[in-house]
Amino acid sequence: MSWTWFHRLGSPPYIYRLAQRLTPWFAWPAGALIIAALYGGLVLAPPDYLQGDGFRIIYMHAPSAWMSLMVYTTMAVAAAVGLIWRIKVAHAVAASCAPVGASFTLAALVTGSLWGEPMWGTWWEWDPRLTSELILFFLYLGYMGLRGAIEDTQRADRTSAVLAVVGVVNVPIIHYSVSWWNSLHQAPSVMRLGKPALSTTMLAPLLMMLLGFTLFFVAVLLVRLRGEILNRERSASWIREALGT
Amino acid sequence: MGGYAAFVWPAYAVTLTVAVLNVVWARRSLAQAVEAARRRLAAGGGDS
Amino acid sequence: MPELPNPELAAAPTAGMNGARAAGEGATVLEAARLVLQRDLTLAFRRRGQLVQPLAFFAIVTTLFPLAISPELARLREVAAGVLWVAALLASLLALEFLFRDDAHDGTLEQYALSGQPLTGLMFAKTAAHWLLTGLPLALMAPLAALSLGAPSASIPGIVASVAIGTIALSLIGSIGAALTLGIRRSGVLLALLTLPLSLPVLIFGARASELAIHGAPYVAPLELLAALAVLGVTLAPLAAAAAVRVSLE
Amino acid sequence: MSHEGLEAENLQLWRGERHVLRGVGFAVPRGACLHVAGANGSGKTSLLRTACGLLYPESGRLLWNGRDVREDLPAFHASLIYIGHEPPLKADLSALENLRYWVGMRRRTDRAALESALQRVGAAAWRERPARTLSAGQKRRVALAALSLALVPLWLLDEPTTNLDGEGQRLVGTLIEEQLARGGLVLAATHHELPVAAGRVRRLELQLA
Repeated sequence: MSWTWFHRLGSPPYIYRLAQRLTPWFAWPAGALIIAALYGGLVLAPPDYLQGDGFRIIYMHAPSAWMSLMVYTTMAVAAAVGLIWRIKVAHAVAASCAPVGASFTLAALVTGSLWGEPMWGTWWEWDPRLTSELILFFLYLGYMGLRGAIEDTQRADRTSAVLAVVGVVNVPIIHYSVSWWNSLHQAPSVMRLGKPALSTTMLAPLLMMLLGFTLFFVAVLLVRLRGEILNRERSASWIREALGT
Repeated sequence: MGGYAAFVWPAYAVTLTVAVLNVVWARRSLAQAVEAARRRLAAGGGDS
Repeated sequence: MPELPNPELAAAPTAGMNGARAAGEGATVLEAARLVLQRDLTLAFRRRGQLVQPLAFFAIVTTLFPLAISPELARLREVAAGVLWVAALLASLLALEFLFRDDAHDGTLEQYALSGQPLTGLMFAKTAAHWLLTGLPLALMAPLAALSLGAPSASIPGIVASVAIGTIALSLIGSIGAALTLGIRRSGVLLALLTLPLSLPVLIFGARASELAIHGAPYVAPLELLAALAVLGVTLAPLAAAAAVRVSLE
Repeated sequence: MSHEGLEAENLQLWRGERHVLRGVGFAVPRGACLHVAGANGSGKTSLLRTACGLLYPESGRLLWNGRDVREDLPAFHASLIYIGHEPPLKADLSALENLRYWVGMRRRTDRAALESALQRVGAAAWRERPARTLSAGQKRRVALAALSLALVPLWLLDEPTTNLDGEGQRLVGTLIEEQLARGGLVLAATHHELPVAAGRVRRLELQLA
C-alpha cells in the first residue's frame, strides 16, 4: 500500500489555503445561528413548568457539554490519523482542538454548577454527567500538559496523539463506571440534572445552538489550524507564497 | 428571570465569554505563527 | 550449529542475510519476553531498596487515616475500602517512574525497539514484571492494612482478590503513562495527571468490591468488572506503550 | 530487479529547528563498509539512527535489499545490530549476564557461545564483574562480543573505536573485516580513521549544517 497518496491528501499548502477560504463559510452562519438561538432561548421559549426560567441555562450548558465531547473525539480521530499515516496536517488539527475543547469543558462545568445550585440547592453534586465532565477536563489538562512538556513539535505531536487515542477509548469506560458508581450512592431525593420535557419552542433554540456551536468550533479550528500548519512547515517557498511576501 | 437571574445570566456570560475568548486566542495563535514564520524566512532558515 | 564468532564456521549470517530467521536460530517473541521479564526481576532483586519503597509508602498512607479521622474501628471500617484503594493507587503510581527510566537512560529500550521482536510483546513482559514487583506485594500487604482499619477477617479474600486484579489494570494503564512521559524532565506530576483520570474506573470497581467484602456482601460483580478492565488493558495497553516508546526514541 | 544491500536516497531530517540531514544518500552493497565521517554535530549519529529506522526522515527513502524498510520494519531490525555511543549495559548485571540478555533477545545462545565470544574480546577475566565496575573500554569490548554473536548482515556502529586501546581498535578492524568477508555490511560513524584496509571502505563526508 502506498502512503504517498495520503500525503498528497494531507498536503499542508493545500489545506492551508482551503482553511483560509472556508473560514468565513463557517464563522458567519455560526454567529447568525447563535444569535438567533439566543433570542429564541431567552425570549421566545416559555419558562419550564418545573424549573421556571432556570431551565434556560440548558441553552449554554448542553452545547458546551456537546462541544467538550465532540472536540475530544475530533482530536482523537485526527491524532490517530496522524499517528498511523504520519500526516502532519492531522497532527495540526489535533493540536488545534485541545484548547477549544478544554475551555468549553470548563464552561460546561461552570454552567452545570450554576444550574445545580437552584435545582439541587448545592453548587456541586456528584452527578454522573458532571463527574464525567470533570474527568474529561482532567484528560484535556493532561493532554495539554504533555504537549507543553515536550519541546520538539513532532515528538509532542506523536506522543500526545497516543494519549488522545488512549483517552478516547477510556471516555466511555469512565462514563460507564461513574454512572454505575453513582447509581449505588444516589440519594433518592436529589433531582437529576435533567432534560426538562421540551416543547418545540424550547427545543428549536437548543438544536440551533448545538449546530451554531459546532459551526463555531469548525471556524475556530480552521483559524488555529493555519497557525499550527505554519509552525510545522519547513519549506520556505510556499510559506512565502502563503504569507504573500 | 423569575428569581433565577443570578444563575441564568452568569451561565450565559461565562459560556459566551469562553466563545469570544476562543476567537481571540485562535486569532492570536495564528498571528504568532505568521510572525514566527516571517522571522524564519528573514533569518534564511528553511529551504525549498 | 556452533555459535562461534569464527568466520569459517559462521554460515548462519548468510542464511539470515535476507532477513529471514531460520528455525532454531532466531529467538521467538515468547523467549524474548521471558528474557525481559527475567532481566527486570533480576535487576529488582539486586536493588531491593527500590522494591520496598512503594510498600512502605502504602503502609504509611494507611496509617495516616486513623490519625486524621479517628481511632474508632467502627468509623474507620466505613472508609476502609476507600482508604485502601486510594493508598494502593498512589503507591502503584509512585513505582511507575522507575518502570522505563533506567532502560531509557542506558539504551536498553533502544535495543528492545531494534531487536526485531514486536515491541508490544516486550512491553507486556515489562509490565508483567512491574506488577509482580509492586501489584502483587501490595495485594499481599492489603490484608494487614485492612485489618488495621477495622475490616473483618472474613473480608480478606475479597480484598486481596480486588487489589491483585485491580493492580494488573493499574500497572497496564501506568505503563502507558510512564512511556508517554519518557524523556520529560521532572515528569512525576505530569505522570500523575495523565494516569490518575484513566485509573478512575479501576478505583471505582476496586473500592466497591472491597467495600462489599468488608460488609460481608457478595462482591463478585465489581470483581468481574475489574477483571474485564484488566483484560481490556492486557490487549490494548502494551500497544499504546510500545507506540509511545517508539516515539520517545525518535 | 532488486539491489542487495542498504541504500538511502535524499534523506532530509530535521531535529526541532535544525536541518540535520540535507539530502544525504548512499549505497552500501554487500561486503562493503561505509565510513561516515564529519565534524561533531554534522549529523553522524542522526544518520545512523535514521539508517536503522529509529528516526523518520522528513522525506527520502531507505531501501534494504531493494525494498523500503518501512514495509517490514521488524524484519529489517532482525537483520541489523546498532551500537550507539554507550553500550546498553545494565550496571547491576555482570558482563556475561548483560551479553546473554542482549543477544538472547534476538537469537538462541548458550553459555559456551557467550563465553567464547567474551574470551575473544579479552573479557574472560572480568566477565562475572558487574558492568558498574567496568571501564568505558571494557564496556565497549562487551559490545564487540555482542556484535560477533549477533550474526546479522548489517552492522551500524557509532564511534566503534572510542575508549579502546590499540589492541582493541585492531580487534574492531578484524571484526569488521570478517563481517565484510562473509558478505555483511558495515556502517561506521567516526571522526577517527577506521582500522580497516582502505580498499574496502567507502567514505561519506557529512558537512556541518
